[in-house]
Amino acid sequence: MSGNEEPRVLGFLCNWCAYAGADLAGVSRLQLPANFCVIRTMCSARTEPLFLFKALLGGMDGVLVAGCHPGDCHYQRGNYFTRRRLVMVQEILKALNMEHERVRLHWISASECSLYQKVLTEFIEDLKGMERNVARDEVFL
Amino acid sequence: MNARVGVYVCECGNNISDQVDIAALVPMLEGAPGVVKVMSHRLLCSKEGQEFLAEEVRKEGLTHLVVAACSPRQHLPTFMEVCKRGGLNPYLMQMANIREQCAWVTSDRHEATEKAARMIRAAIARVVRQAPLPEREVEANPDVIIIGGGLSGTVTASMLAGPERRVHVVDRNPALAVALTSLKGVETHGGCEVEAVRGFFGNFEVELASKGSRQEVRVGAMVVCTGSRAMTLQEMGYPGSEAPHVVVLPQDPESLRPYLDALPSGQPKVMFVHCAGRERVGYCSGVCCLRSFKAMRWMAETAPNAQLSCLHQDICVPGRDGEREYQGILGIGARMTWGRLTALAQQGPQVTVSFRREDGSIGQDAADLVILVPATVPNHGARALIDIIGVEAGPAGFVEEAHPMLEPVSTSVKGIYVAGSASGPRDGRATSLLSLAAAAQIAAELRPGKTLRLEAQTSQVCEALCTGCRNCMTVCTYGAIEYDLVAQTCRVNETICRGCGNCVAACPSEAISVKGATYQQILQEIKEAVR
Amino acid sequence: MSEAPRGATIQSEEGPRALVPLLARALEKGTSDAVLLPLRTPGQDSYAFVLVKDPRLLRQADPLPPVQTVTGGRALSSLTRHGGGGVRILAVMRPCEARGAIELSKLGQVDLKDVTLITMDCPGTVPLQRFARGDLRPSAVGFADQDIRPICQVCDLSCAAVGDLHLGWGEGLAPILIPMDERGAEALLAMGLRAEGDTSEWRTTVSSRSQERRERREERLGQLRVASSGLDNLMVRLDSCINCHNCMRACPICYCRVCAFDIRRQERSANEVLDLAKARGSMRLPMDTLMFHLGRMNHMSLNCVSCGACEDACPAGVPIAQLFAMVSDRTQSAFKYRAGMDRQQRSPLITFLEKELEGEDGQRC
Amino acid sequence: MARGADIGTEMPKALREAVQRLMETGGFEGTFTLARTPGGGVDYFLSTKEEGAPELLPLHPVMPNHAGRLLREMTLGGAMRGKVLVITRPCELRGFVEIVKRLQGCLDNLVFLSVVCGGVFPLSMVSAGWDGKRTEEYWAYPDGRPVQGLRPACQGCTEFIPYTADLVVAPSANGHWALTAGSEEGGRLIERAFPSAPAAEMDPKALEAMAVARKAGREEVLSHEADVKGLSDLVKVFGRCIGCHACSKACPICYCTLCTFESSRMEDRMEQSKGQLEVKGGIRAPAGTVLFHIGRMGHMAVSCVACGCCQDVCPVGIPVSLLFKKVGEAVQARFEYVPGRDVKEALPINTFQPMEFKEVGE
Amino acid sequence: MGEMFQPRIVGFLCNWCSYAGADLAGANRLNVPSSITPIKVMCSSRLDPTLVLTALLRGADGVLVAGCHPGDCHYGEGNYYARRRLYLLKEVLAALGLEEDRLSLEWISASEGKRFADVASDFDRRIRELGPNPIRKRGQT
Repeated sequence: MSGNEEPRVLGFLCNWCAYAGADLAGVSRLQLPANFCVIRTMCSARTEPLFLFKALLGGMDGVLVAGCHPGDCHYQRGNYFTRRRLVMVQEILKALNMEHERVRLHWISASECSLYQKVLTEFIEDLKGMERNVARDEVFL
Repeated sequence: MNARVGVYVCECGNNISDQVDIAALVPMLEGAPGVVKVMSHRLLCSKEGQEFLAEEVRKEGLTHLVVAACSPRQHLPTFMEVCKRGGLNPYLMQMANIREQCAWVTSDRHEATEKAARMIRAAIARVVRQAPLPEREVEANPDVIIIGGGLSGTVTASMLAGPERRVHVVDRNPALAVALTSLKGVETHGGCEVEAVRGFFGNFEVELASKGSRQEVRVGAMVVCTGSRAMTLQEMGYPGSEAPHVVVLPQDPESLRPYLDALPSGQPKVMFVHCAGRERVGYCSGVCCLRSFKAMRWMAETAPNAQLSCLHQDICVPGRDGEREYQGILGIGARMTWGRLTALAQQGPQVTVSFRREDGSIGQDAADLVILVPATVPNHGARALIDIIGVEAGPAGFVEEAHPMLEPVSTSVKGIYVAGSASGPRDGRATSLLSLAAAAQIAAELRPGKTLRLEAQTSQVCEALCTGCRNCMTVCTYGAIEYDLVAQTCRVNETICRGCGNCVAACPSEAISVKGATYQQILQEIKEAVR
Repeated sequence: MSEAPRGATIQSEEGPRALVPLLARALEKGTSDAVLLPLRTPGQDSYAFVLVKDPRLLRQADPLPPVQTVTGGRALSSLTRHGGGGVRILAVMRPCEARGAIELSKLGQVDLKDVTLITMDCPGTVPLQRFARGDLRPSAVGFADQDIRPICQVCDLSCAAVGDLHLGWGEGLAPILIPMDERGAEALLAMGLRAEGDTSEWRTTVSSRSQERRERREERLGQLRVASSGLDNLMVRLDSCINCHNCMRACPICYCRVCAFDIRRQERSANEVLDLAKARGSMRLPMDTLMFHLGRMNHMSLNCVSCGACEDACPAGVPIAQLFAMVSDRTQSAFKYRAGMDRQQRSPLITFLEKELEGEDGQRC
Repeated sequence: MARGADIGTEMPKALREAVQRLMETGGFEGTFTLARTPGGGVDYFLSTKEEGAPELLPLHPVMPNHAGRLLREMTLGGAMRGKVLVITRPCELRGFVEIVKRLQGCLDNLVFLSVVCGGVFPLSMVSAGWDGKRTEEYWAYPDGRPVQGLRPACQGCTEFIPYTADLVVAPSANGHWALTAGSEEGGRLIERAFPSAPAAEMDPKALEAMAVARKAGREEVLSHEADVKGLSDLVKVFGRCIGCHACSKACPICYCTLCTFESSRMEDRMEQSKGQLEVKGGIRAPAGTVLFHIGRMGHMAVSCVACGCCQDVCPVGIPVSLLFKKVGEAVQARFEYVPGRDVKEALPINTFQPMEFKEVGE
Repeated sequence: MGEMFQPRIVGFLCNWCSYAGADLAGANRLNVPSSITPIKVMCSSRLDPTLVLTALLRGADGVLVAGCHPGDCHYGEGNYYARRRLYLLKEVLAALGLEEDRLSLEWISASEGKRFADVASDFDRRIRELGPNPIRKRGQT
């Protein structure tokens, strides 16, 4: 990123695992990047591919989708579908040379607050190494 | 669930079977999609027939029913009841009118049979696309608000007020008649005006405002009793009408006494001019001739030496007593002249009256006192009130009845009634009659403790398709469609909707449809009709 | 304005481009929040409407591009369909586009409350498909261009001053900005101009241009009427139609979310089609081509502004804009309505008179 | 595979005659095929009788509508009552099978005749006037030389052999064409229609030559217009999009009644747009052009059969089909999925394996 | 035409006036051509032009729309809108030379049984003169 601008990241966290993990990070007073905005979904499977495209084209520098580990889904098998959808989204972005690294999927359980912190910090570090998302200034979207 | 349609063809004694070949008809209908049984019956509307049909619905496990018989305008309610007894939603029944619109109007037996088959197939195709509809009811507030505390307001209020029904009477005038204020169950709001009305039949919220204060009244129905008034001299606009010896006939002839006292002695000339303002308003008020004759009679008694004359156009004295009054006036020697008032002029002590005769020539006469018999016009403030409550008004500004003969005290808005001369010039008798009628209709339609039955086949909006263009709102007579500012789509208030379907045709997006007459249903009928 | 309007003459050789610095000035002055006008797209091969706040973007602006892509009415609708939100917009577009916007505002799809419409004399545009293929890349279109679309060649309202502010220009005519109402006058003032110039020269030019076009319209549409009258001829005219309904999608007036005729494409079951095919020997698929076009004429011919977007969008080369022009000229005159010309007049189908549509040519209804 | 029948060298006449024979002997109630319109164009017809029927042009090299789309619209409400011979190209058949998987159509009673496909010409070429010579060139026996002027999607199409057709018209040996069977039903039909025709099979050499040419063609078409390098390139490519969404309406896969990109949830309120206007200094109107195209990829890339209809109807000539082809291929390869290959194969986004894509998410 | 032409006419009748009028025609045993199949609609304003058009394009030889007389509409003013809508449809058909005479709008009150029978017979005769709807024979619609 140019200058000292902080990347802006949007997170879709599933209620039962990742969101609980994020809460636990708070309870544990773990320090987290400020420029991170969370949307709580009941299941990671609620995250439509369209949301990800919309966030990217809306100028978000990164989008994180986080849900329960495979096999642990509160709704039994939602996250398997999430995984396939994310694979698809990344393939689309790759095929268009569109910085697929901006979209990430991670499995974070309710107890993994330090993993949550790590994932987030690393993601933001990686994004700092990238250019600012050009969609933010693009008039003709 | 797969449809199981039963088709029952009524022979209607011989009414249908004489012209339609039932034996040929039944096989033509078998095998239509969803049809599990086709059967004919001698007379389905008979007690026995109804029981048979209800039993068939149960026994055959029918999901839809087609009754091919007479006009639905005659027996739809009958067969809807039969459905209920058979445990079927009554809207899942369709009637094919093969009597009035087929058997009775087609001379060729073969053609009649074919047509009957088409009509029944159309009914089948239509009914299988019908969803069950709930019989909808809404809690209704039995209270009534009456706007106007004159004769009609008083009559209506006294008829309606009771232990189970509170009646509010609003009047601009702060002092209301004792006849009203002393009535039990009546709450009067003198010096108040209606500011706003929300809601619908059974549940209106009426906002009242008086000087500096506001209050809200909740009622189930409203009655417009704003009455009428005499046209003023200024409104009539006759040249020279400001002359001191020109006066408008007052409600009570006694008020004329000061003028009589001022008449010169001898044989003063008093002239009654009928139809004053008639051209301006564009209608005959119908009640003024009689009122004028009564005033003339009073005058003949009070000032016997006065020479009475009458400038008139048509004499309009309908009813039992009118002719007698008219003859009475002729009897006391009043001079009758045909003419249309054109101008007045004070000339010395007398007033010159110019008028146009039937042949177009101008005539003149002079009198010591000219009494103009005025046209009747809507009361002050009626126009504003009409706009606030949203009822239709006629060109003259009177409240328009829903139907002049069938619904003389209803308005275009369900639950708002009109009584007395708010809907046109009336005499006292008609005023009372209409007021009684309004009270009776409300008593029947808004019974305390009863809920209101609502139209089941109403319109509904598909929000995903609605673009918010509001064509539907514009064409709706009843204001049954609201625009949701947040969702930016239209929504039907099903309590008000009466199911005509005008909105459906106005919507290009097919975002609105009317239950029971959807595009698909009508299309199916078309397909059968052109088969 | 009852007396002849006055205008502000602009000393410029550039025609409509002379508007650009004026718009920038109005933006900088702050009397407007944004300008809506066509900009050259990043690929440099087309134009798109952009709502501009930053005056630097105006460098790519072309108020009167040689081709019509999205119509101005649709662009304005996409912005203000749910309300203008108090953003004061100067919207620059052709007269037909502005008329589309006015029609859309009557249909609740455009909010003109805070919009100042700026229109200009339009010489017409070239066919979109030829332009997109690169066959035709005129830098500018002139009033005598022979390559303009057939529908533009018969446009008698190409100089209709339906905007709040109108730019008159043309061969041998210095650009002149004419305020048509209060709002236009304010905008003119914000541009630092005064309406002091005489407009009679412009009016004479426009009136003769329009007269010429009107005559041509009568003539050409008359020929089309002869050539496409009756079921057989009409079907030949529509023969290449593939039922893609793209004419409807490009139309600025067709504002439904889902076209009724798209919903109905699935109306006929396989067996129904088979039965029809058996009865008639064969059935062309998809069906209901005529239903679609006639139905659409019923839905929007009264509001049709003859912008030609439909014909531009047709992949099959159907002269659909001309057919619509032919029909809507008749239907609109039957209701004494001309789409987009009078902002106060209500759309004919949502109002009525108690006595009307009788007599004259017998009992039509 | 069951036997095939030699139908000679004279295409497309031989094909027309073969169809005629099949109709006479196959017990069909009708044929779904391209035919001559009264105005001289070409479009799909459901034809039942010979007399009064239009001139049948089976597999004429244009695609005015995607047959899969037409079949979907027809059979959405249930199966065809009688047996119908459907003559379509492989991508049309695959598109229909793909949409049947989404329960938008019904395969019952439809017998498919398809072809080892030489591609089709763009629609614009048809409206510009058809020249008989082109037909001749088109049906020349395939020897690996590409036909000029085909749809770009066809030039690079490597899925030119139908998967599930009952009957397949294919190059046989020595310049002859064959009608081969792709199913038992197809075999029976051939036996009945051509009891005495010499047996014939597909020519593997011709197929190989076609495959080589198509692969080269694919490299060629994808390397120009579809070679986008990120968002800025996409903005350039889609810059001239007029938002008519014709591509999605022509697409055999896009089956939604109300496209989400046309629904109110996609419409920005001015209150929200204001912020964007501040940041960027300007916003396109209507906005969402790129989102529409990428979003649509997200909806149907797994099922894209690269038929090229989208590009054909695009009034501004955006290489939509090439971009979708590129993206579709990438997504489908990742899931090892070929859309329309087999109606029993589940849609990749409606199924999963617990132990797959382990690298994602960890 | 090989056999005698038997027209198919769709009669859209408004529930309150014209349908009742048609009932009255029945009660009075008047003769109404059997070619007319009545379809009851609550109000003539339910008919949007495209619905009427559908009937014509699906092969109806004639479409008769009948509603209450102006001013008598049960719903206030529905028939005024119906009049405008059908007028528009006629104009469209006429502009394209498409036999607008196959469409007729009539006002028939509940008491006009005789008038219903007359109107129906007259319309039937006019349609017979016009002959069958040519759309019925076409292999394309």
